[in-house]
Amino acid sequence: MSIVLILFCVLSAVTLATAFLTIFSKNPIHSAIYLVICFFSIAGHYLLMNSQFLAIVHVIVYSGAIMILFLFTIMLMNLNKENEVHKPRITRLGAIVSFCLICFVLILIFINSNPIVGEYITTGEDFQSIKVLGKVLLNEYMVPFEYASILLLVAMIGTVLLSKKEKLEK
Amino acid sequence: MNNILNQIGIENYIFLCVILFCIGVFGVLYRRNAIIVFMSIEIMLNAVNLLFVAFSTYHQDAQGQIFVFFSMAVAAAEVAVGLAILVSIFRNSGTIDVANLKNLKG
Amino acid sequence: MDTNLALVLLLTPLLGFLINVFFGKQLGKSVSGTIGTFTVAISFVVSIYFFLQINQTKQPVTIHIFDWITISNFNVGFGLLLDQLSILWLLFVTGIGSLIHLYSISYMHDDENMHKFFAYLNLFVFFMITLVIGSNLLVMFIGWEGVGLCSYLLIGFWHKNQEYNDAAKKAFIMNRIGDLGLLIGIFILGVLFSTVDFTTLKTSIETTTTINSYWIGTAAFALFIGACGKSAQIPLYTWLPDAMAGPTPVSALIHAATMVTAGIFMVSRLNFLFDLVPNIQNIIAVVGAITALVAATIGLVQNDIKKVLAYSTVSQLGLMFLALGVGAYEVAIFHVITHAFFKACLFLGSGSVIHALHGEQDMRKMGGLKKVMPITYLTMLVSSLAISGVPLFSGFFSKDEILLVAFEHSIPLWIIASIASIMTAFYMFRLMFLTFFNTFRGTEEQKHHLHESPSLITFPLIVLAILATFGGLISLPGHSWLNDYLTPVLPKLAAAEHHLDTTAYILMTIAVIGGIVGIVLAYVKYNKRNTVPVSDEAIIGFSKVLYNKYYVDEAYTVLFVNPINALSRFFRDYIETFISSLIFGLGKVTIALSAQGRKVHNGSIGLYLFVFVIGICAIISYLFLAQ
Amino acid sequence: MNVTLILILLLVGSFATYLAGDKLASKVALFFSVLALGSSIVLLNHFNAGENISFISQWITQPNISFALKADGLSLAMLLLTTVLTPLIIFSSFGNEYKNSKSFYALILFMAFAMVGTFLAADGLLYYIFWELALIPIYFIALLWGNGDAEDRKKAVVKFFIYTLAGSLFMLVGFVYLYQKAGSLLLDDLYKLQLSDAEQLWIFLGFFLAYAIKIPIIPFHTWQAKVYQKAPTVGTMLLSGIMLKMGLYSIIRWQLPIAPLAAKQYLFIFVGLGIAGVVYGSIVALRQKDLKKLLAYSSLAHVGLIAAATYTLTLDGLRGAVLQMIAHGFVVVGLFFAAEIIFRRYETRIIAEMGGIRTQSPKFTSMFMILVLASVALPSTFNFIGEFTVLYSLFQINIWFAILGGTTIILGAYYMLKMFQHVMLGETNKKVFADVTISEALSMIIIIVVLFFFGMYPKPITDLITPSLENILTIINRN
Repeated sequence: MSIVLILFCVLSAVTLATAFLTIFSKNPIHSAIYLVICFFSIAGHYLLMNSQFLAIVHVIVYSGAIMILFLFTIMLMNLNKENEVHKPRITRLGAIVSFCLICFVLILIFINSNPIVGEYITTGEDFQSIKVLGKVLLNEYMVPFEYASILLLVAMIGTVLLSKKEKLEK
Repeated sequence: MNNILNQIGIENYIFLCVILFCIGVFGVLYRRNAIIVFMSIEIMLNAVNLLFVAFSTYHQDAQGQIFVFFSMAVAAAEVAVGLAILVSIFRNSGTIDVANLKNLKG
Repeated sequence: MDTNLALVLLLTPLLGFLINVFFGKQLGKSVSGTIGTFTVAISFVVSIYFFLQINQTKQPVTIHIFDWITISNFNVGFGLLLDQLSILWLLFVTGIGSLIHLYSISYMHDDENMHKFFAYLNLFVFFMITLVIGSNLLVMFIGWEGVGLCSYLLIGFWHKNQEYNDAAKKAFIMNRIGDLGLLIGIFILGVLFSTVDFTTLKTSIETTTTINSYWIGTAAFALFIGACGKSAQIPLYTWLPDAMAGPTPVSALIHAATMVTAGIFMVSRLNFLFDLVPNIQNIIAVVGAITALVAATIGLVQNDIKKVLAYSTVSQLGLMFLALGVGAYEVAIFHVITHAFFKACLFLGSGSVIHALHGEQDMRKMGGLKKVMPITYLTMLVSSLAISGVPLFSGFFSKDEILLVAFEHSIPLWIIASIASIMTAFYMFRLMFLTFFNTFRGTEEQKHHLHESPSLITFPLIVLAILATFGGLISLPGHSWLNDYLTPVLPKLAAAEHHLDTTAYILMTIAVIGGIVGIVLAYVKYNKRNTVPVSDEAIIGFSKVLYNKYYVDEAYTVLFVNPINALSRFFRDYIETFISSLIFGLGKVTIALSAQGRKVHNGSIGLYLFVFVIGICAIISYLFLAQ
Repeated sequence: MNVTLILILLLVGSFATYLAGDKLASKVALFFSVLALGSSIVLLNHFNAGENISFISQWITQPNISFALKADGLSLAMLLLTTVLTPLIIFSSFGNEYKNSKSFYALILFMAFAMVGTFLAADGLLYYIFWELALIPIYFIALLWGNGDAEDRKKAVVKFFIYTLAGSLFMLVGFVYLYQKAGSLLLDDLYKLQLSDAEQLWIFLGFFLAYAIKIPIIPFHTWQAKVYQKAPTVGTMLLSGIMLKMGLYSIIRWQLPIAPLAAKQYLFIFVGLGIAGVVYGSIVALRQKDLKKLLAYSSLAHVGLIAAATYTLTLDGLRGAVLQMIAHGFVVVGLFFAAEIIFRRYETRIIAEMGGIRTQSPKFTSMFMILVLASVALPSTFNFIGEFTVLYSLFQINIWFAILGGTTIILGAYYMLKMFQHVMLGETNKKVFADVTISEALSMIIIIVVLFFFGMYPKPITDLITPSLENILTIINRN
């Protein structure tokens, strides 16, 4: 077992555990905290694969922006009390069944399609430095990139409109 | 660390992502709190992102990572709008329990 | 030249119709009446021209005006055929037509819609001319239906009275039943011979070696049904008595002299066809004879002066069909002509009487008019003598020939026909005695206003009476001008011998005696004993059956009209609803299914997502694992 | 110059009418419809001069769909019927006030556009699109501007819409199957297709359902009477005058040539259905209390006869059917217009409440009489030509068909004259009947003139349609 593998195992364990805890915590704030940890561990995975830029962006966007949004929302709604009624047994059973089913199906597919994946060859070529990413992003993916910016703008406007308090109708 | 996948193996990443994704699905189905449902969706998105990156590395190609960027942008927008919607739903009905949001009933 | 003249002949009455329709009201009554009469008179003059011409040339004139209908195996042109037969018909149609137009100027003078009356009359003459001179069956059919239409319009001329309208409608529909038969006949001929043109039809029938007698028979029968409708034969005769609802000139022109003879015209026109199928000819003869008898018996007890004449017309038409059935077309045509004269005269005379009595038609309220209306009386007397077959009057010759040919063909038919003609003599003189003899039985006020009709009315009467007297001269037994004239169109005539033998004389005597017996009986009963027919309620026994026309109308109502109406109501109320509910039922099934289906859509996001996940699993499994 | 011109004109006209505003809408619509009429006459001249006025261009590559408009004699005859009747119908509506008239007239023109498209289309999908497109405007016209109780009307109109739409779906299925087979939906490609007996039968039935509902042939007619009654008269005219001819035209153009074997094999059944419609419609019409319903059933009887004639697969049948379609189009428009004229004055459609109009307006009575007579196929009217040819073709199949079909001339006369008697004749009505206005009279006179002219001289139309019908017949008899 190499260090890398151990690191991977640890990170994976953390990821899966926090993901589970996110779902199972009764307090939404706890969920959010677990989710942050989960995201950090995923960032760790990115680092493990040598994509530092992505890792950083991930931390900024997810752990920074999105999680803050979550937390703010939770607080806005004053949801920290554990008031959620438990789902009926049949629903939980359904959830577990579908969880198992989709796991099973996806893994089965993966095993079945193993040969299609192909060989892993490392050429040593630089493919994920900021420089390369920037070039690809702003050359080949110029237009989608612009669209993404428009999307964000629209989302921003939409959010503002949605969360503005409507005046009471006369 | 250029040949990291030699040591870990792409299969492990795939397993990890599949399980992570399924946890997300499970969360969506299991919880009634809309915010938690949202979080589950984020988990699913991240599972996919992770797989993208893994394969990007596997194929030594930047395009997978570019996709992750876009996916992040979309996720950010989605979360912003989605949470705004949740807030306004909460304002209107005083709850974010998905079991109570039954207006789609035919 | 001929073409133009023929068009003048055809279109002048149409022009008169158009003028009267569009400008009649502005022109005033006398002018519109004059125009109406004049246009028909022009046609009459042109007819005379053609008559003179054909007497010299002996060649029929055929005129093709334009292509009309295209059928897969033949074309139908709008063409005219002026041969001996059609010119003969033209002569009396336009001739009597002009007289009746003249008569109507005075008769209809009090009616506010006089211009319309003349318009319709002109239109009728136009269609009648079309019927007569059409060169093929379809052009004839235009006229055929056209005269039916005019008959409809004129019967219902006083359209405020719904009973008259009913009578008009009945006439049109019964005619239409016949028309369907005629159409079917045309179809059969069209399919068999690929032509409906009279001339070519004749040549193809004559040249065809293998005659499909089944289809020819069917065709002849179908055509005969058409003739039945138009010429009021059993079973389609009931419209004609009802048609008396129209103004009297109409009854004279359409329902006595011209239109009702269209059936005879058609059969004579297609004589070459009917000659091929003796079975159908027998049917025609029998139907004719029975019609003659049945109508005569009904005529015996009718009290409405026009109804008597109407049944007399039906009866006479029956005799004509009898003649047609035994193949004596020229005899039938002869009787058509003489009948046109005396029956038109009788109708116009009865019109004159009705006019004098301000619309009274019941003979029980007439009587003693002889002195007040001498001209009317005399002319009607002459005509009655003619129709009764008193020697030297026109009807004697024609009717006698019919009896003769009937006798040659079959004795039972002769007996029936003879009885019918004795009855004719009886009821005609019953009419005469009740109307003109003894004392007046109407109200005092009517008596006050009694007067002889003006000269415009009496003049046509006199002309027609003269014709009724001497009309018989055109076909004297043994030396018949008419037969010579018609030989080109009736080829059998040339072969037939015409001589008077002893049988003929005996038969003639019997007929004359029969006629005189009828007259004497009527004289004894209605003049000598001065019997007046009892009121409607008091009629009993068989005469009640007769008075009610054997209840045929009622029977038709029960047998055909009511069932159809009941069926209609049944279809409307039940079948329609049933089909409709079937369709709605389909909709309801869908709604019921969807009501079950919508239970799934209960709005629970959890359930949706669950199904969604399962679905995704299924699709993925199918796509990746099913190979 | 080709036939797209007319489509463009009508479409542009529709938009222009909408934009012209409520006041001008009717005039603009009339202008464009007359323009379309003019250009269709010009096109007819070009066609008669031997010019090719069809149009074809690739539209969608995958699937292989073309924008193909075929103008042969048959299509042109139907095109002319549409373009002549549309201005007449628009003109006849001038006596009425419609709220939101810009949409109303725009819809009329749009419907004319769709119907012209249906008559011209030579590609299955294009044809199908036009076919369905024509349904939308009439749905709104009947629903929004109709008369009677709103709930009742909605029920009737929605039934009609769903019913016809459902029928058409079977046709679509047929087309999908044909596309699988032929790889294109071009008319000519479909004509070349060799299908087995069973395939033909199914295609035939699918098409039949669509057409039988549209025409309608019994027992698929239950939508008809109610919709005719509830729709505004303009809508009724469009429906009965032109739209149901779409179904009859389509039988000749699409159904018979594509599935001739089935047509031949089951000839008696389908001719019999048509004839049954004749008898049934005539009998039901006898006892109708509502004038428009009576006319609806009479229309059912007449189109039954036409449908029967088309299924005889004889030249006479097809030709008679087309002639009768045109004649019936004119007559039925005239009759419904007459009903509308009475409604404008008496505010009723119940026959029992009418009567005695003849003394009040002799002019109107004469015109109505002529229309009634034309409707019962009096010789010298156009309808006689059609009916004669149709019955002749039925006779060629079987004499009993001709006799049963011929009952229409008896029963038709019965119910029409009965109706005429109770509507027009009798004692003068107490209600006031103002004499017909000039514009009302004008529409009627145009119809009457057309009926009489072609009744005496049908040759132009016969010459126009015969070659194309002969073509279709050769295609039908290709096996």
